Amino acid sequence: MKKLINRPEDVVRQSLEGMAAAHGDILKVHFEPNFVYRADAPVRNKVAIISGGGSGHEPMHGGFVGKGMLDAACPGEIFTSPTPDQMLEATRMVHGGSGVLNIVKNYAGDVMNFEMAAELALSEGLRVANVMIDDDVAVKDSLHTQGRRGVGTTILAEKICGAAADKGYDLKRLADLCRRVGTRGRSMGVALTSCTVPSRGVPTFDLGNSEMEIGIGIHGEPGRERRPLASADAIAETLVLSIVEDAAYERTVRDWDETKGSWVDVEIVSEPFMAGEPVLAFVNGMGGTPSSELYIVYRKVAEICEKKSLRIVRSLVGSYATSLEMQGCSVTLLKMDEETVNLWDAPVRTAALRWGV
Amino acid sequence: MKKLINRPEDVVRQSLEGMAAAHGDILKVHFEPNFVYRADAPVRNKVAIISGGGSGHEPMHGGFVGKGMLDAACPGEIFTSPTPDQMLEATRMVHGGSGVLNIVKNYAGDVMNFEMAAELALSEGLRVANVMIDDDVAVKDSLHTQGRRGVGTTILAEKICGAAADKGYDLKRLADLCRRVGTRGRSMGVALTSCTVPSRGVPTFDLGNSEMEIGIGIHGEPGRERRPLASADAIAETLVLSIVEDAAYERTVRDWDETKGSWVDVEIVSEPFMAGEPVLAFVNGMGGTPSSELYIVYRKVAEICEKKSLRIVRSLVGSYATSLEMQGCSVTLLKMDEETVNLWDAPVRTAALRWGV
Amino acid sequence: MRRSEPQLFVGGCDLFTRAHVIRWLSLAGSAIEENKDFLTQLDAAIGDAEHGISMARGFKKVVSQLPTMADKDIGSILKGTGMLLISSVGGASGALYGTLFVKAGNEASGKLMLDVSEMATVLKAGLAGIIERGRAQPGEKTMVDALSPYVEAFCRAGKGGASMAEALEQATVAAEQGVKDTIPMVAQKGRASYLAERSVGHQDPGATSMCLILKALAQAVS
Amino acid sequence: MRRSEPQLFVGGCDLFTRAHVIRWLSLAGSAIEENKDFLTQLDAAIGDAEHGISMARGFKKVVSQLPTMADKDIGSILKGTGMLLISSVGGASGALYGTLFVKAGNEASGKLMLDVSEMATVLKAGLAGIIERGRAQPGEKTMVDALSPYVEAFCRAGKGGASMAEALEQATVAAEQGVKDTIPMVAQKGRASYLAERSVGHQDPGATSMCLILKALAQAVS
Ligand SMILES: Nc1ncnc2c1ncn2[C@@H]1O[C@H](COP(=O)(O)OP(=O)(O)O)[C@@H](O)[C@H]1O
Ligand SMILES: Nc1ncnc2c1ncn2[C@@H]1O[C@H](COP(=O)(O)OP(=O)(O)O)[C@@H](O)[C@H]1O
Ligand SMILES: [Mg+2]
Ligand SMILES: [Mg+2]
Ligand SMILES: [Mg+2]
Ligand SMILES: [Mg+2]
Repeated sequence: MKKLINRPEDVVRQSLEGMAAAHGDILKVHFEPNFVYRADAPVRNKVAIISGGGSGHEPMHGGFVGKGMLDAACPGEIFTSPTPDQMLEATRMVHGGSGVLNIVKNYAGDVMNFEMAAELALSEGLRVANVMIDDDVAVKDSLHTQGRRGVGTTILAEKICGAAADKGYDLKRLADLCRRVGTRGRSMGVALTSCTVPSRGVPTFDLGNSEMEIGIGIHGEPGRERRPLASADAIAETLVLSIVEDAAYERTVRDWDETKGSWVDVEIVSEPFMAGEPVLAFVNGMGGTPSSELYIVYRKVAEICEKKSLRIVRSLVGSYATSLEMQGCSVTLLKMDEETVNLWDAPVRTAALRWGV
Repeated sequence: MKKLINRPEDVVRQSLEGMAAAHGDILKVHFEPNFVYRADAPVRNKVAIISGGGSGHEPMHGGFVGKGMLDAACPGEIFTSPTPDQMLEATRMVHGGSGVLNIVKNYAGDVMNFEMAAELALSEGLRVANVMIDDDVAVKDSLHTQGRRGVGTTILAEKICGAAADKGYDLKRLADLCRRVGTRGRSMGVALTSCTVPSRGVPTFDLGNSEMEIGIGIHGEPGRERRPLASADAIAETLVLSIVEDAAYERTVRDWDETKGSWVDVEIVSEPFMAGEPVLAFVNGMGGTPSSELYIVYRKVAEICEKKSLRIVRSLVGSYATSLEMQGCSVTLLKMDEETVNLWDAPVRTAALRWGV
Repeated sequence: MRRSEPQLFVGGCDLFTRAHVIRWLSLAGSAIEENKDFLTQLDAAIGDAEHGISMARGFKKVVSQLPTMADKDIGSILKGTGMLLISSVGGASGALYGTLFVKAGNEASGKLMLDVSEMATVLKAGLAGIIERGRAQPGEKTMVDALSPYVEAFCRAGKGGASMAEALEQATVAAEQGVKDTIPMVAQKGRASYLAERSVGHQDPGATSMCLILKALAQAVS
Repeated sequence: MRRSEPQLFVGGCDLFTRAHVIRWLSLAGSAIEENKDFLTQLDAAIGDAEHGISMARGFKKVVSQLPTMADKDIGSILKGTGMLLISSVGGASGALYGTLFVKAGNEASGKLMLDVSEMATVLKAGLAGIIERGRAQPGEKTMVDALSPYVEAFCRAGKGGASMAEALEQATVAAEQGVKDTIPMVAQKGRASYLAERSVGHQDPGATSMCLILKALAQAVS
């Protein structure tokens, strides 16, 4: 295992310490329980946004804490969802009197821990909404699986909702926006190499020299299929077509019903992409792939989108939702409209995403 | 070889095409000869800044083209300095009537090709100054070597000089500033793995599972020394101490003498770091190292700087000067003063570095 | 052949005391620690390669806190364990094991010992908690496939008049079979469900850790 | 035993014609292409693993342009070659080989053929160009260590009355020795210089490619 780390058990803490040391103007880090929060938290009269998930996906989510994006991020152990006490403490720290939106990636662990956290916060009289992102088209079936994983769209939702919170959206409107973004984004990823969980010390899966794993998540989980290694163009085509040709996707999610005071099941649907639609195209690196390669993929993604009459109105290329040092990438397409384009363009000031300020 | 590429010979071009497609609001790309330039070039009455070097170091330099940084970047083939016709065309395209500063990393090829380019531009009546960055303390001797390589400080110089050009510095003052930044920065790097040049297809060097290469450049060249793989803290300590304990460094550089109309030799000196000095600390990833690990290194860098009474007034953590998909990092420390801090903070809008705008 | 009032003796075979709870958690901690790599390896095949690491982290914490819990009632010990697991394990298993222990603890609130029928109620509450939280039904290749047959077998044995030790023994056998039964299953919950048919042929890590913990329960009273 | 006016025949052994130049460049192109991997491997050991790739890219371009250059004078062919190398090779060798050919071409400006003494002047101009651009002295483990003894041997042979072919032969032997001599040297210029003592024991890639090109020169007239 070749990593710039000290003891495996110190990876999460020391990485957070480094972030705190490097970005004191943007964020602070609370330890035990661990969470990253805006240096100027709480922001009064703004809905606070919290996200979180296992570590090993950096800069997601700590790198997105700051003005115009997240108020706090709760990092779990490597590839392990955070625990409710982290979210509860973070909620107490950053809520500014207008409620808290939790943006949760759809993994059994994340969902359950965020639900427990929400129950605890609600019992303290805080207003909380949990919105789940489940955009990974590699997972086909919602009935016989945990449902689709939350991947690239999460970051886009965090940016867009962060701007909306800045603009004064209330909790209900913000949660609706977040759900809308969630249902309009689709992603698909590929791994060229496995990652190595530090405390395990060996690669999570073995991939031959001329193999790749298509339809992976971001935890070094095996994907849908192992295939012979292909060219960047062929890979881009597989990823984009999986997304663009994905049919309507229905599923049931658990929402907190404020009036009933309990979780209720809600049906939601993602509509397929249609010719002529404006989209944001996001090519994401898995941690071990240099940006030069991501641009080669982006080039083909743009070409295919054009062929499919999808208008790319905004783009993002970089390693934002990673799997430790895995080589590979994912593609996310998000349907846009005037509102979300404006929110995307609004100023953001975080360690990993910054413009306009 | 596992890379997201198509044919090795298309890597540079297709990556540039992807950049052009993704960042049309910031930059344009000219092909044959290849260069990236500001979408709004030429900017009248501003000294234009051009840099360049081999490809494979992305985002350096194309990712630094835009308002507040570079006017153009000339990418060579992978790890091969660009050719004078690229710089000449770029110069013609971006010069705004106030001269052009070429920021050149000290490699035999880069220096010679930029010298030839300057000669050509000068012969067309354009005012040009070349300033060389040679900050890599892994190279000890200036008399019996090509001199120190240009690495991390290059990016800091590009940012600072870009801001100064925006503020109206004339060519002479800008070149002096660039030289000053160049002599005040020092860097040192480490590789945990080799990179693979696409057209070669095999790793440039073999490194055992528990070995690392200390004092590497950014071209997959072997370093000064092979050592047993160490912890992030031990590596950070080696890198920072090499920088902080580096003595005064004298060398002769070739400057264009406008009055004589010929190259002249100039002696320049870098003074060692001194307790109490304000510095910018830059932890740079080599392409295959995730940001979480870079923060672990940064944490220790900050700790050692504090111990050595160096005040970190600004910081940068990320993969900015890479070696394809190499795992590893470099540390750069740059002595700062009020002028350079203000210039560092000034707005910058490029694909890879952006704030304030 | 029953003796007169053996079930009233603390530490006796038909009553489950708080000393048993402490012994159980300590044995479970050792079992998890010993099988840490094995559990992680199972998770690597169909998950994210950390189940053993996460569980070991949690149980280490629990074991380190046992001395401070030993003088509490069974409900408090179980709830305390649940809270420690919730805040240290993370992931699906942190939430699920945490809920299991908290719900079981709620049921055992204030109790210093449990008889077989009380034990059945406590175990059922734990199982219900896991199902409510995770919504997994038996047959979906999860820890429920170890716990559910365990609870069923325990209740059956209890109703048939088995002693605590006997009931736990029989339940353990059912849990072990339950773990084996996960191998041919297609995962339908948790991370393994993404693999769909590719999850077939692999033993579920959560069912495996569950079985280790349940085995320790029988050991604790033996 | 000299025949009456053999040196006036285009293609004769004592005159170097533009047809020879074209043949030379074409042979040099083949030699570089054949040794592409070898050169890159040498560069991997003490450089950045692309010397062969870069040189092959440049010479491929040159060879493809030979038909358009064949009817020009020697100076123009050499300068044209230099410009093509400058704009296609990149790196240290692009600048250096480019300068070599441009400076040599300047010296051969307007000429349709060169005799031995003119050839010596042209070669010396090329060497001077490389040294001016790269500032390497003999003994610093660079292409100069192949070219410099070559030029010296050629001049010596020429002064001693050798024919073009003989002089080129003798010069080639000197260049080959020059390449071998780079092996024990400590690099003091270019990328290999960063390695200091670690560069000892490796043959310089630039000296090697230079020798290949110079060998092709003798072949071209033979
Ligand atoms: N919804 C669920 N209900 C019951 N058990 C589940 C559920 N989801 C996952 N599990 C169990 O959790 C185990 C994995 O635990 P863990 O590795 O902590 O989860 P993850 O890494 O996916 O967060 C699985 O083997 C399975 O037994
Ligand atoms: N200053 C110099 N003068 C003469 N030759 C040089 C000089 N620097 C490098 N070289 C030659 O160039 C060769 C390397 O060429 P190349 O691989 O193109 O360079 P790089 O990759 O360093 O830009 C070396 O082997 C050496 O012979
Ligand atoms: Mg996990
Ligand atoms: Mg090179
Ligand atoms: Mg797991
Ligand atoms: Mg080279």
